[in-house]
Amino acid sequence: MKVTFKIFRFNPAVDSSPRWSVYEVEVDKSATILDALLKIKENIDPTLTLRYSCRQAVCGSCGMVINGKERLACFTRVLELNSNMITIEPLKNFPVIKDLVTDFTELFVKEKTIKPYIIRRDLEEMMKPVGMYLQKEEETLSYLQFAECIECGLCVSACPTVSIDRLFLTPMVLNKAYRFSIDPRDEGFEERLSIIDSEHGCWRCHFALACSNVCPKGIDPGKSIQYLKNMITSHSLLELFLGRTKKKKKTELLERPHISSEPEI
Amino acid sequence: MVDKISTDIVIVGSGLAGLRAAIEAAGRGPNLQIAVLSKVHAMRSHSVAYAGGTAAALYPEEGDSFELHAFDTIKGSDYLADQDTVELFVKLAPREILRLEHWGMPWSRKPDGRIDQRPFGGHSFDRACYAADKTGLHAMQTLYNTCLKYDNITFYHEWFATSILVEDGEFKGFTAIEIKSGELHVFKAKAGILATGGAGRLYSFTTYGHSATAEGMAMAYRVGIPLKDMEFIQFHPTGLVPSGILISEAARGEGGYLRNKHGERFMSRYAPEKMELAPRDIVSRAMMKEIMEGRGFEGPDGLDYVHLDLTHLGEKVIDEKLTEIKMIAMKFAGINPVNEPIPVRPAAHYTMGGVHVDIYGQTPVRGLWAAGEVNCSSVHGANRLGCNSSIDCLVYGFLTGKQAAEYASKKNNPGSFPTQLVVSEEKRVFDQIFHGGYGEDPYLIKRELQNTMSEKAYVFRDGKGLEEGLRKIRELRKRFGTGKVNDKSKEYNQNFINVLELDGMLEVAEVVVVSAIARTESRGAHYRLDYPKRDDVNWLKHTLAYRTPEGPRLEYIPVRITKWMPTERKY
Amino acid sequence: MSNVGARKSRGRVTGWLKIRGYSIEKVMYLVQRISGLMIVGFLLWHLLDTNQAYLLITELQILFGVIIIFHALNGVRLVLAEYGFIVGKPIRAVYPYKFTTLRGLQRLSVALVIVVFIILTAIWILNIVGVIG
Amino acid sequence: MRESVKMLLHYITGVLILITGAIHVLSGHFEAYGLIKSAELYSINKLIFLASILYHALNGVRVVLIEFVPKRWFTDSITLVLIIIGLAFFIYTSLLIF
Repeated sequence: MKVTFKIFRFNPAVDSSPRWSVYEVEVDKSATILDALLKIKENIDPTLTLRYSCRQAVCGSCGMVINGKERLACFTRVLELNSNMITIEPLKNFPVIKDLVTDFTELFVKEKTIKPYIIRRDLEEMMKPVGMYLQKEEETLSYLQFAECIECGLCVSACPTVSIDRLFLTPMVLNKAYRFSIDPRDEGFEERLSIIDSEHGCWRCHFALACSNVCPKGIDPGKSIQYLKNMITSHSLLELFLGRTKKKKKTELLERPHISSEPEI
Repeated sequence: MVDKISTDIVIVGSGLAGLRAAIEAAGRGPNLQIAVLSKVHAMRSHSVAYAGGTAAALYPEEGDSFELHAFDTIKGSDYLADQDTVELFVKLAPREILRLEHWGMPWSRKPDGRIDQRPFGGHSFDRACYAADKTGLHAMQTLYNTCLKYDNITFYHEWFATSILVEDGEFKGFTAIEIKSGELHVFKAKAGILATGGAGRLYSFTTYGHSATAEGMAMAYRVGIPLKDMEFIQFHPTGLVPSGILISEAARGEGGYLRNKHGERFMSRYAPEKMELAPRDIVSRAMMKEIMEGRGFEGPDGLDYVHLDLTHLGEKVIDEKLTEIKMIAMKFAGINPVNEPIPVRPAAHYTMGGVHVDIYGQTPVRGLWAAGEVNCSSVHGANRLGCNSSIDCLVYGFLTGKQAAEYASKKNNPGSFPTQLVVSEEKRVFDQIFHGGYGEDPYLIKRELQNTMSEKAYVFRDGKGLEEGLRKIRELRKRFGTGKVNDKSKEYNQNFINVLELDGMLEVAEVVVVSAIARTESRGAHYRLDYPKRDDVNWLKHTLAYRTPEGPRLEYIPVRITKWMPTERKY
Repeated sequence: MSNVGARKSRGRVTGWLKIRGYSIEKVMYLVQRISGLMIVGFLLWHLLDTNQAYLLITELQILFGVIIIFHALNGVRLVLAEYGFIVGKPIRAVYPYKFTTLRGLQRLSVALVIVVFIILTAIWILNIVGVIG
Repeated sequence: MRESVKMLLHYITGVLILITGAIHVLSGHFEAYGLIKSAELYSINKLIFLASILYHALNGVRVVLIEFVPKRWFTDSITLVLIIIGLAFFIYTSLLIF
């Protein structure tokens, strides 16, 4: 099957504005967009630049806008697009470094501000554990869906708020904030509040669900962000009217006595 | 002159081992500056793709023990593993599981809330802790996010390390290209950790992502560190046809069957007791034998296959525990595993060999450690058991991070800096390759290299084929020249990076084949049709390959045996 | 480290208008926002122009009513959704992925908003042009 | 005030507008049919309606503006500006009503 690819090209050293390259490639039935792009890169034009790594939709490198919608190149088969003309652009809402490669630096900085890790008071146990925290299935389920984020940036590109508000935390980061805040092991919700409950925090999400529309891992950031709003509101209402906040249930530690102390080297 | 970045510890590679080492070092030395270099975004390393689980003896009250785990590992290794190393390794394993648990890993749980474990190939106890079949994704996310807790860890996303700087047997730093700007920088550091992963992309049909190209091994090899046991490449029995994407061993752990053309569970002929859960080398050989004897299905491009049958497991088990496999089968093969068997074939999966290190992960170079798949502390010997590699990454990440932190805090005076090495590296990278490169198209060479390796150094090998392979690789080396870069732009030049990668791949491929030719026996994953027996008298030893201008020079060191004497290996 | 001449992020307000390929919720988001801004305009007029001369223009009256009806109905839906009441429970992400926000109660509420909107709009228009009331 | 509280008020006033607005629009009908005849009640209703609508509208404007001008100084100062505008409006129109 012959397919025409129209690809966004931009090399900052040479081009003052983007241009489009058109390639025709022969692809077979099972080929993904990534296979086709690599075929172009290896056989026709070695200067074509794109990120790729795992080719099985789990590393999150190859996010791009394919025929007008954000998709992972490796997770989109040429056939399923039902089109002989495929337009490929880099992700929107990111600065373009070259061709299909975009700059994620700002996103990673935002991610760090919301403290995306388990925060606990028992620091000694965190570094030198003596046991495991017990967790029932329903407790795991409360955050499991949101923990599967691969940080591919598709939701960031699709989000209409990000497109105008560069300070907005983005669906990916807010999803992460909820994933850690709801985790039964975490005690750091209040530390994250000042960022996620700010003017450019979760309240700039207006439920357009573009993020859920494009998520390649079934995470549904549209859902976790609304839960986050609920969590924050009940927290601030309790604080406002009762002057206290709900305490999290303490997680139980099951000790594993057979683990010996660290070896001296 | 190139920019110099001074820091205390440099970690090259951001997979499980690299990130684990970074956390350990950062936690131990709050005053140490730690730089993590990665040629992709740090959370995108190929560790994300491991699916099945992570082994550790967590529940001694239920019959598991360190002894048992160690014995399984050593038996799985076909007795080539260093036994003192294995003993240390199994003891450190459970704590790593608990650490990940504390840092937010969503391990799958038993009904009472404890971490669940599933059976895995070659293990005599169900000891693979798992998170559905996305263990790698969750582990990587957990570690990456935990790294963000430490302000003294700096990530250098998309930096490609080109060489290790060594002076008088002491580590001095790395040179690396910032891919975004195309400029060479020097990382000057007191201690370094290599965690660059394996060499699977030497093969065309492989479960590795595009980024696992062995440049860590090549870098170490070039500065005179020997590569150990490189002939042992593991082939995972179930790579999806035609792409090679990994269908995790979890599928068989949860009870999947392997069937040939006639619908037989052929494993009963090869490992009557363990059936599909025999170690990977045995299953792979069985599958290839079925295919070679005409009991497989005919596949595209000569990729004949057998069936992995999950249909009897039911939709609930598949949806709860094998979700990623379902996704992969449906998306990349158009098959719903609930109703149809999956076409699979052995695919290159793991490099048992690697940079020579001691029991604690220290390379012969002072101040340089290696952790994860890139090293060969010889826990895995001639064949690795499933789910032992992720725990190897964690354990060696911990060990090397700890040692590097201690070493760097003690070392106040960084000593002299080998500026001339940087100058010559700059010459090699830019003048020789980028500007003055000549040779054939690198992508063509890469394809030919991968095809050669797949043909000549696959599951079954023989002396004649390997010799032909070596000739071919040396010919490719000549045709490659210094490496021709077609893209001449400076910023984000992937073509250039691909050429640098290929340079290292050719070097490592030669070591693999030369080591395989020399080892005239069959052990673990290295099976010679012309020498089908294991030979403990002559070959119970590790291969060390040193670089010389004429090609690898081989030396041998004995295997360390503590209490398990080699016996015949039966499953 | 170094700062290469990377292009500024592409997008801006065009992100609002990009609707093809996405679901109905993105359209509702756009309309909600535009109708809100229009209502603010009307409001200023209404409060400052004490003669309320615009009430004499039928088309404007119809438009004013229609956007208020939509904004109000959709607003109620958004309050329920944004506090997490109609977006579904967390589930396992199993391929082919199901998004509880894009189905079930939430979708029902979208349909409901649209149906009630059409009915109320019809009543409003008929009322203005004098067929009923 | 936290953003969550601001937005909660936004939603509450939204619902209030629905209720008081309905009374406001229908008040003519009620009086015509002689159902409820209480000028004070309608005035109070009007006042709540006015306050809600001002808050809801100005907060809506604020939301759009801080998204359009993603600068820290702007985000920090816009609230104060809008509060002043809102209060001025409220006093002006209350004087008109009564």
